Amino acid sequence: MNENAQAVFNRPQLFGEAVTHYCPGCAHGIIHRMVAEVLEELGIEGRTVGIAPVGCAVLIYNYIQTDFIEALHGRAPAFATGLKRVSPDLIVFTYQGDGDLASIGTNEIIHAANRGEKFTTIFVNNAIYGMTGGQMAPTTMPGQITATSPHGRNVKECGYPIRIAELLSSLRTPAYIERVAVYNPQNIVRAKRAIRKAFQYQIEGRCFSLVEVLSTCPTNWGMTPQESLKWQETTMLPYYPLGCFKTPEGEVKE
Amino acid sequence: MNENAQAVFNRPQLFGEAVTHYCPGCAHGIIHRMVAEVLEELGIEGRTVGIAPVGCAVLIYNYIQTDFIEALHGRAPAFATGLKRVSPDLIVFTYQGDGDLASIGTNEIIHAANRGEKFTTIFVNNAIYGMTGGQMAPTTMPGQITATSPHGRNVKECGYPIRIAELLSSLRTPAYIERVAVYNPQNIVRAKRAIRKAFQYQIEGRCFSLVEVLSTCPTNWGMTPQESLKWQETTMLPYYPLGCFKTPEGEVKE
Amino acid sequence: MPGVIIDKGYCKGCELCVKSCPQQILSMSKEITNRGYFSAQLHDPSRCIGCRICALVCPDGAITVVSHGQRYELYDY
Amino acid sequence: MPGVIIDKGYCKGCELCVKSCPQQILSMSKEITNRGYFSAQLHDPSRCIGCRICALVCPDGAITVVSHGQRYELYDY
Amino acid sequence: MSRILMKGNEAIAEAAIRAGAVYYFAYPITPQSEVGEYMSRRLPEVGGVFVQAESEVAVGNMLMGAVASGKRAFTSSSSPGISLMQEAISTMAAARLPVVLINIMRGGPGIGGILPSQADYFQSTKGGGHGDYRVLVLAPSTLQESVDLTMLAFHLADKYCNPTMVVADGMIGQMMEPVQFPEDYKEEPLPPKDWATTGCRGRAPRIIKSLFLDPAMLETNNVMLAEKYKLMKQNEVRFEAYKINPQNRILLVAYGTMARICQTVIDELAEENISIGLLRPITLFPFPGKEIFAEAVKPNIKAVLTVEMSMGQMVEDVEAAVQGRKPVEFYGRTGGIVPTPEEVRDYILKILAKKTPAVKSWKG
Amino acid sequence: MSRILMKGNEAIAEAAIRAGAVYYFAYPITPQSEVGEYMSRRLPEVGGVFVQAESEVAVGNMLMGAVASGKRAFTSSSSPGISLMQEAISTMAAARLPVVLINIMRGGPGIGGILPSQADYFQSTKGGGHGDYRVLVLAPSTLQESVDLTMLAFHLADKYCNPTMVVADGMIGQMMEPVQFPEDYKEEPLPPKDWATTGCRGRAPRIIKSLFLDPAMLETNNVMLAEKYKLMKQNEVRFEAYKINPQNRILLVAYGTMARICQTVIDELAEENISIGLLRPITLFPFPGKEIFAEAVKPNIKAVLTVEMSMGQMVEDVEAAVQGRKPVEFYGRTGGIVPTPEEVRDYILKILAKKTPAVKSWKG
Amino acid sequence: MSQYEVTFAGFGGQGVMVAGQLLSYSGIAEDKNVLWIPSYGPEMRGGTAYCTVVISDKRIGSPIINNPQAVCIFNPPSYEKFIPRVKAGGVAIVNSSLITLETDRTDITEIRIPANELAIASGNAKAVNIAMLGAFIGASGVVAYETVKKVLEGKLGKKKNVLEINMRVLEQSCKLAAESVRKGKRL
Amino acid sequence: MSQYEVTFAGFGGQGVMVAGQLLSYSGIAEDKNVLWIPSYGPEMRGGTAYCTVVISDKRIGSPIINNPQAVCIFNPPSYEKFIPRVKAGGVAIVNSSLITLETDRTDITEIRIPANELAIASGNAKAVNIAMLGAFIGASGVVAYETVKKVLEGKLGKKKNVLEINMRVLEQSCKLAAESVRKGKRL
Ligand SMILES: Cc1ncc(C[n+]2csc(CCOP(=O)(O)OP(=O)(O)O)c2C)c(N)n1
Ligand SMILES: Cc1ncc(C[n+]2csc(CCOP(=O)(O)OP(=O)(O)O)c2C)c(N)n1
Ligand code: SF4
Ligand code: SF4
Ligand code: SF4
Ligand code: SF4
Ligand code: SF4
Ligand code: SF4
Ligand SMILES: [Mg+2]
Ligand SMILES: [Mg+2]
Repeated sequence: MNENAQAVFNRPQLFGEAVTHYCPGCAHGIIHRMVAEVLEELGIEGRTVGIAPVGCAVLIYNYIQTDFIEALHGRAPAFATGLKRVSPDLIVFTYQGDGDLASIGTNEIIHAANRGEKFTTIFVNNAIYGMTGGQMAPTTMPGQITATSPHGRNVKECGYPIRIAELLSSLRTPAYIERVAVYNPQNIVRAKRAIRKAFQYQIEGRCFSLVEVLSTCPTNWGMTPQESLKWQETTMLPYYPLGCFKTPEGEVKE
Repeated sequence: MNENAQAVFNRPQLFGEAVTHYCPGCAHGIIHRMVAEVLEELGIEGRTVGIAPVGCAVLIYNYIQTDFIEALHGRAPAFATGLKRVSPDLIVFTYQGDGDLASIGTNEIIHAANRGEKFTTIFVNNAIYGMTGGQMAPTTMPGQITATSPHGRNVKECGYPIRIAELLSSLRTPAYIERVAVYNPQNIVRAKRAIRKAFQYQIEGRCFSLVEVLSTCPTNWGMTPQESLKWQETTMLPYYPLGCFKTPEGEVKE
Repeated sequence: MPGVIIDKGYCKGCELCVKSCPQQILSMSKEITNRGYFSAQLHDPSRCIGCRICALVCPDGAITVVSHGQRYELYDY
Repeated sequence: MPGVIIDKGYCKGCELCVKSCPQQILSMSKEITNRGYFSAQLHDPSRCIGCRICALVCPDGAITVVSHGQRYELYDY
Repeated sequence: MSRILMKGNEAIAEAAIRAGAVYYFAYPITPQSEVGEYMSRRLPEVGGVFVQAESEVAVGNMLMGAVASGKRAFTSSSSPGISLMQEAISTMAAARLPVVLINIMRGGPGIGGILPSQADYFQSTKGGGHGDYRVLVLAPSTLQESVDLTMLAFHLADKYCNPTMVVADGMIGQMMEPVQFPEDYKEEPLPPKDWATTGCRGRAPRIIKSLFLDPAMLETNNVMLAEKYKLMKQNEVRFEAYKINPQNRILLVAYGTMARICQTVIDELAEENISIGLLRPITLFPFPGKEIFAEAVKPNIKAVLTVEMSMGQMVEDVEAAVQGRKPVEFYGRTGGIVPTPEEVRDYILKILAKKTPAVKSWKG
Repeated sequence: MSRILMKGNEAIAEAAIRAGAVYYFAYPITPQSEVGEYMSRRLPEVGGVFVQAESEVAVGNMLMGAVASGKRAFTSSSSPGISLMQEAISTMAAARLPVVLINIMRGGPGIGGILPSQADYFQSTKGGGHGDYRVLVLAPSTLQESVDLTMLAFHLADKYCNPTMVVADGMIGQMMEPVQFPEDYKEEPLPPKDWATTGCRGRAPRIIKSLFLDPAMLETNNVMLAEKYKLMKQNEVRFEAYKINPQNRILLVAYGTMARICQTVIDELAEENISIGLLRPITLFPFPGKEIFAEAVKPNIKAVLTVEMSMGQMVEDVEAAVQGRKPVEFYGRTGGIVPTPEEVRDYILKILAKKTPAVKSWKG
Repeated sequence: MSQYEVTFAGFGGQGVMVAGQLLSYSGIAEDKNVLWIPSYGPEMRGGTAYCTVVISDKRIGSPIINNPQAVCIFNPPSYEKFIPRVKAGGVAIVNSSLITLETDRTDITEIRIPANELAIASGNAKAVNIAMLGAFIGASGVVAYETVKKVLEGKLGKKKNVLEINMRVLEQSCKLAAESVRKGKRL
Repeated sequence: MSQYEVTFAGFGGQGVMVAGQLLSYSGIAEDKNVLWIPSYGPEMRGGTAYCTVVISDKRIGSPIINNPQAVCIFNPPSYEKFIPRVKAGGVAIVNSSLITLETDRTDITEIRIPANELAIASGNAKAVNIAMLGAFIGASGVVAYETVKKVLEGKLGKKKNVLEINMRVLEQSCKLAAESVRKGKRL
């Protein structure tokens, strides 16, 4: 670096040195970075405990340098509930995939949200089971070909994809819930703002907060990273509209 | 009975002789009767298999004279899915309490509804765990005193009651979902109509159908049967609005 | 004339029928059934209009409504 | 003048930076990294406007954007 | 120290609080729902937290989150509920999380019934979950012991960083006896919880996990766990010898409520000059196999009789312990039916009346 | 009959279809996800149904609903997934539902790893769920046997109206061998499914349940189950004796992939004139304990060596079987590490080199 | 007495469980070993409820008491169920307000107390269980009358009104029972 | 030969697994016992992949093959990992297009085949694995060249074009390897 050069964008310090195990172009990496940046910017990394999912992000603790607990598949919200209830001064967040959160763990996330547990969930929706090799998820798009829907998801047999942000927002308990995407820089910037907001609500002890991030799985989608982002925009977006679905303020006004 | 007298209201034939084990005035009895009447009226009792819950209604098979399978706590929708998928000509219904369906079994009901499993659920919401002696349920009203909320349900700690009809209706997959009550004869009549409709949708192979019936638990509410019906009307109704939340027709139009 | 038959074997004395009869012709008897409940009884049969409300609300299928001839239908059940 | 530094140790050659640079000054090098990937490279440093888009989209934190003096901020990240 | 009349479920709940476990996560189930009901009244008074979870699956996982930051937390449930926690229990063992679980056993299998049972012996001692792991299992037979062992459970869980279970039949949960709580409860010093996830300010991040993708690491974890179980076997075997002496003609082995019934039988038979001894396992894992062997081989012992409220589970461990040196007999009832003193007595007399039974060549 | 090269997971899937089990309910998990992937291609061709469930908990319960109407249905999963089914498995046993489960075991406990393991022996044979019940457990060691035992599993499940499990380590799921499917598959006649809930037109309603509030009824159910397990012990013990003869100096006991490795060792040592025999349990429950005892007591046998991909689970059953008559040794590796022929060979030679080891007075 | 067992049995709602607990507290107050065992099971709602109390100088073994020395029977169904179970030579306190049934057994002492009437007369119809308890201690002397009084005071001290009524019922029934025993009625 | 073991190792995407499967099919076609074992484990994505094939006249025992008689090495990392494992007297087929590494071992036969070049020259850059397979059978003779041809025909019969190219590559590399063995190169 040139002498009086100034870094205007750095790999966040909170990232260790490790190269991630993610496939090239997988958006998990982008989302990890945003979480790390937010924790750093808010200065809460020293009192944060993350809950890792079972899914491709299971090794997140190798990348974000905070305390971590590895949850069982789908149960991160239960872990977070236990931890946050006994240690309310900690900042607790879960990072969950769509198989994890929207399939096996639906009960745990709904009830954590409904009890208004004061932790933050980063929900990474890539419309597939990445880690186990690309099986259909509840969030898989109609017609999408996966290892267990070789002729494309048949909505007559498997129903329509579950929209978690909408589903959780229909609960009465106050919460902050927003859906964001990462298919271009504008959206990455918006996504990070949402993540920051989610943590801020927790810092203020306000409510449960969840950010659904539309992600990608180039490997199991059988696309290049670039095509994956395009597919996210053109195929996922119409079904998974972006935006803020719920804020505690909104609820208070109600 | 007088010679040329004609019975204009009979105990349904489908009811056996057994006196139920329910507490005096418990609305489970009313709801059982309506289900039995509907099965009889539709002439489907010979090809119907009921799935009994774990809850006060666990012994429903002693009262309604059709084939029955006793499910594990919360898992009736999974049993029904298995049964209906392998024997699609059967008429399959589950009968579940609020602890069963809205707490331990939330995942199973959401995913069965979301896959559009073609069975019928009678969901009996009495805002409490009846069978185990009156603990708080996810559907317990704010401030309601139960064995595990001795000072009344505190929404700051336990969140607001879950509205299952609304929650399930927010899913995209077509379904028939209606909430009814039994606090007076008018509503009992409406409830029965909804139950009949739910089975009709199944007979036509149309969609998943669920009727949420607001019920009572005089014993654990600590009220007389009459007071219980009053409380259902005055306390539950404002929070649990009655009506049809979703029909497959509506969805088709969408 | 309509009328109701209450099967004491089923009645648990919850009083729901008593409270909802529009003619107020049902009441609780003082007799204890063999299950230990006071059962409901029809104390003024002549005024029964056969509306079936009592049977509709009975949680125990204890009530049969009979009629020969005219009766009032408040509900199409 | 702004510029970017790409850490080949992290780069997995996903090309997302290449595809999103508004100046189109990134490209894939022909060299294989020690992890077996072709890495990205900056082929026309003089035209870099320091907008940070490449770093924003990089899933592997491989890009540092530096500047001394003026640069364009397309996003307030 | 005053003696308070308490229901077993409530005594256990209070004992946990006295041991500093003021975080309780549970889901209602008969015959132990009183624990939660008691907790919902008591915990707010002591600044604790009771979360009524959405399911037992959630409970198992909430507990891991709760103890991860170093606090004492526990649950209580009954048989089917414990079955739903098996994935979590396996993981607690793998990740070394000192969770305490109370199982007030009821009749099984399946939904079964709500009456007392001891049919979860296998589940708790062999590991109902997957993989190589062990749970420390304590089995009280009186309410005072329920109090003492519950408090001990938290200590042992912390000492070994291992899930620890108190198993009692529904009878113990439901009956009342006077109990005393220690006034100045002090524990042996424990290792610092230098693994707890409390936020990493000023230190390196800590990770609590059970996934080891590198098989060598996973094996290392398993070997370390095995060492721990060996230590437990060395240090934590607990049992009671009741009227054990060289005159004993039968060695009874029974635990929990069943052991009390056996004591009554022994007392009665003693009056008829029939000498019977009872070895009552207090820890079901580690199991007092060596001690049973030592008693069983004594010359006067004609047979070892295991009595359980099950179709015969602990009896397999007794057989393994006795190693064919004496006949091992079994008497059990199930489904909520508890063998009465009369039944046990009759069975004993039947054994004594038998022509000296040969040690069977194979137990079949 | 042509030999087809297939992956173990796919061979098992096809075998189930050939046995008429065209209803498959499952949740993805490594190392058996290929079963579901295969099924999602094949079942539509044969008019079957594959429901990818929301979780393993749901799977266990869907299966009960599916087999209740008399159809053959099954699932496959791996260790943590099987742990989540324990409440359901206990209930299948209680309600006599002939469900077939395939467990392609991976390293545990907890999330563990995805490499092969045999550490779910306890869970499958002792009952990971609550209450007195048993699962019939079959353990193939080749892919052909995986096919045969999978087909047999459906037969035995129907014969005994009992949950039946095929357990194989991840290696068997992942490797390929040529397999043959019987062309005219015929089964022994089975009792009619006169308990199936198919709609009660023309007959009395049927109820499938596991709750018995009356303790006498619950006990009756347990006694009836116990009789069934006794029958299984009489009729269904299966094992393979490999090079067992009076010259054997060591009796090896191993199952699944581990047994194949032992066979290689036996062949190698035979060339050096060291005679070793292998008793390979094919049914883990019922366990061939009597047969092991009979071999172990033969005069030339110096010791019994159990080899497992675990920290030692089946070895407890072997010890119980041998009843202290010969020393029982154990060798095992875990976490996905499979003991190599060399390691097993070395361990055998070490035992043979030992000064005649006394039978320990207590195994400790 | 080294160990004494008594079963209280009646309808749910008759205060059967509480009667047993009051006796248990009294046993503790006299520094004895005590065990209270409820009927806990699939009794139908509205069915019978019962509990057994064991009071002993020694360690108490079995909690399975099939044949107690005494029973306190509040209602007819319990009469049929429990009279046959009383140990030979034992005592049965029978609520004659509700029970007209008779037994063939001649090896037990039956003491009939109009418990409902006593309670209603006292002004607290709910005191049936106190009446039965009083009769039991009057007949058995397992714990001292004074001890039970003290326990009642401790439990109800704040509700002076209720306490007084209960005390009166206790005393009356205790005396009634003691007298019957002295008179050797229906021995 | 009673049992022969060979490991194929390379990058994911080089067709390593398929090469092993083709060899397995050939073994079956010759009525032998066959076992194909994949590397299945926590390999990093983009890392190495390998499989081992066992061909035998007898029942095949252990699927744990740490020291195969032969290895077919597609890329440099695999060279480092597997060359040390070959049994003394064994054979290593090495893809010289990518591998320049050398070994100290003198107890194995190393045969270098420019597999990538052969494939590219044939018009199908993906045929690297066929080139390696051809070389292996040329060098080992474990299965007959004709058998492998038949298997390829069976698998690719419908894609005439691809089949032809593959056949050509197979033949070339088989010959190349057979020659090297005859010449005793680098023995
Ligand atoms: C109880 C249990 N069931 C199944 C699995 C296998 N499994 C691991 S990750 C995963 C799903 C991963 O998908 P997702 O949550 O969408 O995360 P992604 O990999 O796509 O980021 C599954 C099914 C497991 N580890 N545990
Ligand atoms: C796995 C499991 N957990 C808990 C229980 C105990 N249990 C039985 S019924 C019930 C809840 C009943 O409440 P609800 O479903 O609302 O039915 P209700 O009795 O109110 O009609 C519970 C928690 C059980 N049987 N199984
Ligand atoms: S499998 Fe999919 S989700 Fe997982 S790291 Fe690769 S691209 Fe990302
Ligand atoms: S406990 Fe409640 S829900 Fe159950 S039968 Fe009684 S009144 Fe009905
Ligand atoms: S039928 Fe109508 S009028 Fe007659 S008793 Fe019943 S409610 Fe009253
Ligand atoms: S409603 Fe039915 S049960 Fe209730 S009092 Fe009337 S007749 Fe009896
Ligand atoms: S900072 Fe902007 S202009 Fe410069 S290389 Fe990156 S994307 Fe291109
Ligand atoms: S975005 Fe990052 S990883 Fe991808 S090519 Fe560019 S520098 Fe490499
Ligand atoms: Mg995903
Ligand atoms: Mg309820």
